[in-house]
Amino acid sequence: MDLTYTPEEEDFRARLREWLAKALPELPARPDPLDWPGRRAYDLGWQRRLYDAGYGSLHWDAPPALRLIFLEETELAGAPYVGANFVGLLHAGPTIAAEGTDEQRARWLPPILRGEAVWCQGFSEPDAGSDLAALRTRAVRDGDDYVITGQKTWTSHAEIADWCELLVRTDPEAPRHRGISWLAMPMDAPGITVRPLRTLAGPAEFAEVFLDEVRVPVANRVGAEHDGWRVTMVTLSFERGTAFVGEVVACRRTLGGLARTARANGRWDDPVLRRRLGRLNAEFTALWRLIQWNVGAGGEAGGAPGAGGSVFKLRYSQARQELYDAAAEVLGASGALDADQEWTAARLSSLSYTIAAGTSQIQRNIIAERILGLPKGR
Amino acid sequence: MDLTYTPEEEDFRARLREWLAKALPELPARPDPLDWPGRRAYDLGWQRRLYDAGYGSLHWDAPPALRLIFLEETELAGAPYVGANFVGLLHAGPTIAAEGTDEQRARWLPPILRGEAVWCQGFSEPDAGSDLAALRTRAVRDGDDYVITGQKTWTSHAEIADWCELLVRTDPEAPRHRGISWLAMPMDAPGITVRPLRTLAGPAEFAEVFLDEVRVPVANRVGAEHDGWRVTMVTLSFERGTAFVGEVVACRRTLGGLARTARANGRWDDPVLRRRLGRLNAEFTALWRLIQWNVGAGGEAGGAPGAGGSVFKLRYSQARQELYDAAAEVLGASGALDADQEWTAARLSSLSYTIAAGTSQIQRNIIAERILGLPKGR
Amino acid sequence: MDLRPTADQRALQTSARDLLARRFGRDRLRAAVDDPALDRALWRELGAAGFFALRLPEADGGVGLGLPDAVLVFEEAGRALLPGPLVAGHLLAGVVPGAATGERVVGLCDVGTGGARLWEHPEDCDELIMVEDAGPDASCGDGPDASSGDGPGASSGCGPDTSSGDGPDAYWNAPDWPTLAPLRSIDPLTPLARVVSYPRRAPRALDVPRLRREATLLTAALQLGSAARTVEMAVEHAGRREQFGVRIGAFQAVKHLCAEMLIRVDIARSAVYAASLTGQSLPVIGAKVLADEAAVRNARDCLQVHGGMGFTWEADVHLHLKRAWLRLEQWQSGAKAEEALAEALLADAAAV
Amino acid sequence: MDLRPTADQRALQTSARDLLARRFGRDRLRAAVDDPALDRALWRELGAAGFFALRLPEADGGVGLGLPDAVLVFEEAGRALLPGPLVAGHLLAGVVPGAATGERVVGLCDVGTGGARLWEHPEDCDELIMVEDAGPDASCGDGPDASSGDGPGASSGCGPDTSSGDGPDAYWNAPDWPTLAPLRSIDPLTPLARVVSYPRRAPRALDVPRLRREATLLTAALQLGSAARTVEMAVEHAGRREQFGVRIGAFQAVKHLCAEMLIRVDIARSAVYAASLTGQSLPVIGAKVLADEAAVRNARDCLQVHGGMGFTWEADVHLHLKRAWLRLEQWQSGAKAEEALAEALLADAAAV
Repeated sequence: MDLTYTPEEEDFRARLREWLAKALPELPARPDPLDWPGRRAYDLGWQRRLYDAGYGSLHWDAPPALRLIFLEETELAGAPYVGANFVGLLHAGPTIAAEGTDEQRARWLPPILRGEAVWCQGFSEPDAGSDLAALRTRAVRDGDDYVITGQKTWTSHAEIADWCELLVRTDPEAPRHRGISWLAMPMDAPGITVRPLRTLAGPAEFAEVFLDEVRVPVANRVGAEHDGWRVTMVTLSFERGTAFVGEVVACRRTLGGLARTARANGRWDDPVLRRRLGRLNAEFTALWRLIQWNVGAGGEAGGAPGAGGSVFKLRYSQARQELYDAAAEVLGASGALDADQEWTAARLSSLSYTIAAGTSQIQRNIIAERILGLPKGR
Repeated sequence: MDLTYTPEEEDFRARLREWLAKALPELPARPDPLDWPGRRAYDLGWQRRLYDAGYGSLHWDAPPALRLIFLEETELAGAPYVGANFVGLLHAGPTIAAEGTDEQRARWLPPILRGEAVWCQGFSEPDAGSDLAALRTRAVRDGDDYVITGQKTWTSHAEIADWCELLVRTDPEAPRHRGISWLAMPMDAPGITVRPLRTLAGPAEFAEVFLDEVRVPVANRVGAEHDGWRVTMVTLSFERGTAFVGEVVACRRTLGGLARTARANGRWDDPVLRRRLGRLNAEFTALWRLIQWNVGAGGEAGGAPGAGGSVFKLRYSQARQELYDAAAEVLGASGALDADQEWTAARLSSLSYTIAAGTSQIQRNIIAERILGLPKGR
Repeated sequence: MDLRPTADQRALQTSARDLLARRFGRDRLRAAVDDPALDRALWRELGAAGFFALRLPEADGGVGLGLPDAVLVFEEAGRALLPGPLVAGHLLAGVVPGAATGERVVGLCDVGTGGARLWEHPEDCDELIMVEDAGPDASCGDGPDASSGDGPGASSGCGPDTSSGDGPDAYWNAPDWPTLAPLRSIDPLTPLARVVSYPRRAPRALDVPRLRREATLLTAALQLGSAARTVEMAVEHAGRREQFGVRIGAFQAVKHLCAEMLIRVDIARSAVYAASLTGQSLPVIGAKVLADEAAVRNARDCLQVHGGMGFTWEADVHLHLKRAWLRLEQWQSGAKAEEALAEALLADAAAV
Repeated sequence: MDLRPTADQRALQTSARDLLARRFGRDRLRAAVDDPALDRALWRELGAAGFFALRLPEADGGVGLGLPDAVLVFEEAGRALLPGPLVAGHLLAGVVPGAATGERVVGLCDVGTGGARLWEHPEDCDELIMVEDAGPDASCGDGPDASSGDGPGASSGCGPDTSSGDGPDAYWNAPDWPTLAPLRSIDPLTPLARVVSYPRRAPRALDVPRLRREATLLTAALQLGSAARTVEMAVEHAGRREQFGVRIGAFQAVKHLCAEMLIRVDIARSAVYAASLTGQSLPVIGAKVLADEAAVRNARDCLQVHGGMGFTWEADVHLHLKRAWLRLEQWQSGAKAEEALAEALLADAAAV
């Protein structure tokens, strides 16, 4: 057990902090959330700056402690979120790095790291949500291409993506998990239609992607044909692991903001609310420690967080909803019912946390069966 | 919708209240909980008084409104609990009344109502708890007798019972639910061994009953041979229905006691505790109304409460545990940790409520499948 | 003694459900999401159907029914997510001319201690009634003398109360009198404004405690209807949606969520119906607490059962959740309600 | 930066587990349930194994390890349900002669504001240390001058504090000095007495805030061990017990209960281990809150998974629940803990 950092790590932190203090004021104004081209330019521009300063690949191939420091410091400094680079840096990139050929790595990774390419995720389908392996988007081999027809949903940043990490069914006869392949699909290929998907939290962040005989070269397949399920599991374990580090830091900052707002507006006089905030303090402190634990454990296991990520994800998604429920209490009626209030908007978004990237019900199955070894069942 | 009582019902209440005011002071002192013969005599004696006053059968064959008034008034007056008469008056009795022959009713019901016979329940087995239909106690036909071998558990009052309502497997070849029969077994038959079963709440209230070639006449079977499962369902629906009326009244009284104790010892100054008690007030008031609803509905359906009893039982067992958790808060450390405190002992007993008579998990299945019509599954 | 609705009451409830299904079905609901301006024709139709005049004496053109009947009708409005100042219209039907028939749309705003000061559908109301607490320091109006002429008062906040303390607790306002703070309502079906101040120029003699009690009960009935509807939606979805080769309703995790939803509805319904019969303050407060919990938690569980689909704007789940959050803030709720229920335990030493 | 125990620490934990399995296995546990008098031989053996002297300097005959190591050992004691004033023995090993070796059994009782004033194993303790809050009105002893001679003070309750406010916050007591109120402990393994009053005759200079902080942390470690053990018990039972023709662990309802239990353990463990590294007050308080929750709720869920069997005296589930309830009342917990954690949010404006 050790919470201290090595001198090298502390040095890394100091230099990063210094760089952030210089780099952040030079950033252009943040674009409007509805300005897609603006967001693309902004997010890629930030990644380019990180790359030029030597921080471009911290998200996936740095030693765990450095990655943690990077995520902590960028969040503390109020640096831009990973934004449109999310899938490239945290899903597709690490997957290609782990499973791709040398050619594939050389082709796709540098543009991601240099802030030149946006990736999106084409996994979920209308009838394949929790049951991802039920996906039906078909890829039929035709010479050196796959010809792909189907529909994907919950694809974020599809409007501005260059590439899509796409799961397709290449063998409809095989058992569900054995006939799937993982492809990199260029988003400018003919036959792709993107339609924004509006959520209960308001403006479209996600899209549906319709695929009508889209041709993707066989060379764009990562991993063996029909072996996409295994490749996918690599990606998903990243999603459930360290993807939330910055968010936990942000939640702890929000919690402090709630306390100060409550004291300013008088709600602090309510001990029920106060004690609730105190408990959330314990909760988010522990979640932060659990992330550190997972990062340490992941480092040993080779970088990919395991089922322990499900433990974190379950508790965190619950805690995040409780945080914004508490925010509604702090704000009182006129704030909690005002959709323009930042915390109220965040409360709406938080509702997706127990659903997206594996519902809480699915996560509990994973924990019970894979960690606790309980018998499989319904 | 109507919460008023008819003049006849109000008259019944007034006469009952008057009678209770006279009868209760004449009662002997309550026996020690460990004095089994004393408890038998006390409980049967009270039933005899009720019988002589014309209240002996209020528990099962009165109109619902009168039954409700009876249970409410006896509890309010601090009358003895149904105690050792529980199975006779609320399980076996109603079952025999509904399913027995004229001879059987004439033989077994009057002694129950007159306070002359104690019944116990022989349903659960070590390997048949939630899955009652898995019971293995065998009954083999031998002339006019069944010869019974097996083991029952969670049998309350077995030490002092005259009769046991016993579920046995009469056809081991048939599907699980089709080979069971319902018997009335005299507890003095040779081959019966009763062993007290100690619970986490302390002294033995329950027993294990070992059956070694016990002979029970075929004439003691209620309902057709192999049809015991259906007969049992009649009994269980009673258990989940009105059996808790008196307890809810008692819980509401306890809640008032908690509030007054908290004010006396200063815990009332804690708004967290106060609001918790306030919420429990809403909860138990609503549970009381739900019982009234169920009684009304049961009256129309012919006296046997339906799956609605599961709704009540689930919420009530939860609320009862919350009530005694709140009691621990009111008492503070030295009370909550003192096993001699009445509320602390009740807190321990309350732990069985989400398990006994069908766990909460089983009740949720019943509600989901039988009321909501969701597909059967695991 | 039977808490269940009578045959007549069931018929009343069915006719309300039929009217709403006919006049405010899913297409109308989704159209209202895009344009929440009140449908005045529907409002008049509700008036004609007796929605507002339900409890007025027949001699005055009312239907002559009671609070239990009103609760059943409001439960249906909650099920259908019917928007608009329904509680105001019903409670002020005998007070404000034109309200009973639905000709005029009237708003009702609680500005007493802890009142949310929120005004539903401010653009659609022809007039507005403010209710305050009695006694000094309890209200935040401009005071009867704070403004003159026919414009709204100019005060921008809560000054010391200059009233005598036993004056009226309700004030009539023209829609342009109060000073408002903008608010983008979380519920797309219910535009809101926050009342910052208002003139106390036109006092009205109203039984404010009774008004509050009945508003609380009717709001609880709306919550109950929403809670009941979200169980149905969850069960329908769980019985249809397949994942892992079976309908998801076959999974215990889904099944048990649905079972808990039903329990919340049954508990809330017992409390709401019983409170409508006694009309007493404490049962009403308890019913609101339980109905609030049922509406909010059922909407969330319904969302969880729906998975990603439930998170879309196109699904109706979020409309139930947002409305439930809104109603949670209206009339008696939260800390004040629980404190009142706790206090009653002390007062109630003798009874059970 | 790695929160996981090192190889050395894992070895330490394993050896503690082995010692407890050998010397306090299930037979001994159940024997102690029937007769909870402390096993002095075992106590000395714990002393010899370094249980109490773990953090004393090697020069003083200690093991020279730190708080993180102590936490790992106490986690094992919690798993095994080992009874006795373990926290007292460990924290007073450098203060009370004979405590480090286990020769003498010493009790520790918190009589400060909100302290539970409960004394574990009063019949078995050779001496007792009382800790109070500093400052006026904070303590409930008889005062240094309230008694004379060698008998216990005669005061029967809390009088005004006559101390100067900067005097010592700890007092030594012989086992027969305090006035006790009887209490039949809910935990059959842990006899209790409530300290009504005691003489302040033998002041001791102790760092009371630190003592409290470490006692809170070690108690949290005990809770953590119990919580981890009840998950194992639930999983073992669910993987063995058959109902409806399958092992009950195949049912989602059971599976998800067990998953939530594990989550509570992992969260509590992260908090407890991290707090042992920083040793700071707030992380310690937070760790206790989470470990309390894990121990109590896991024991209850374990009972639910066990069904009727879990409700029997013969099953060990209730022993975990009762001990968890007991530890919940010891040292920092509940309202005071949550208030401190809330207050820290305000103080902590700059940091995250």
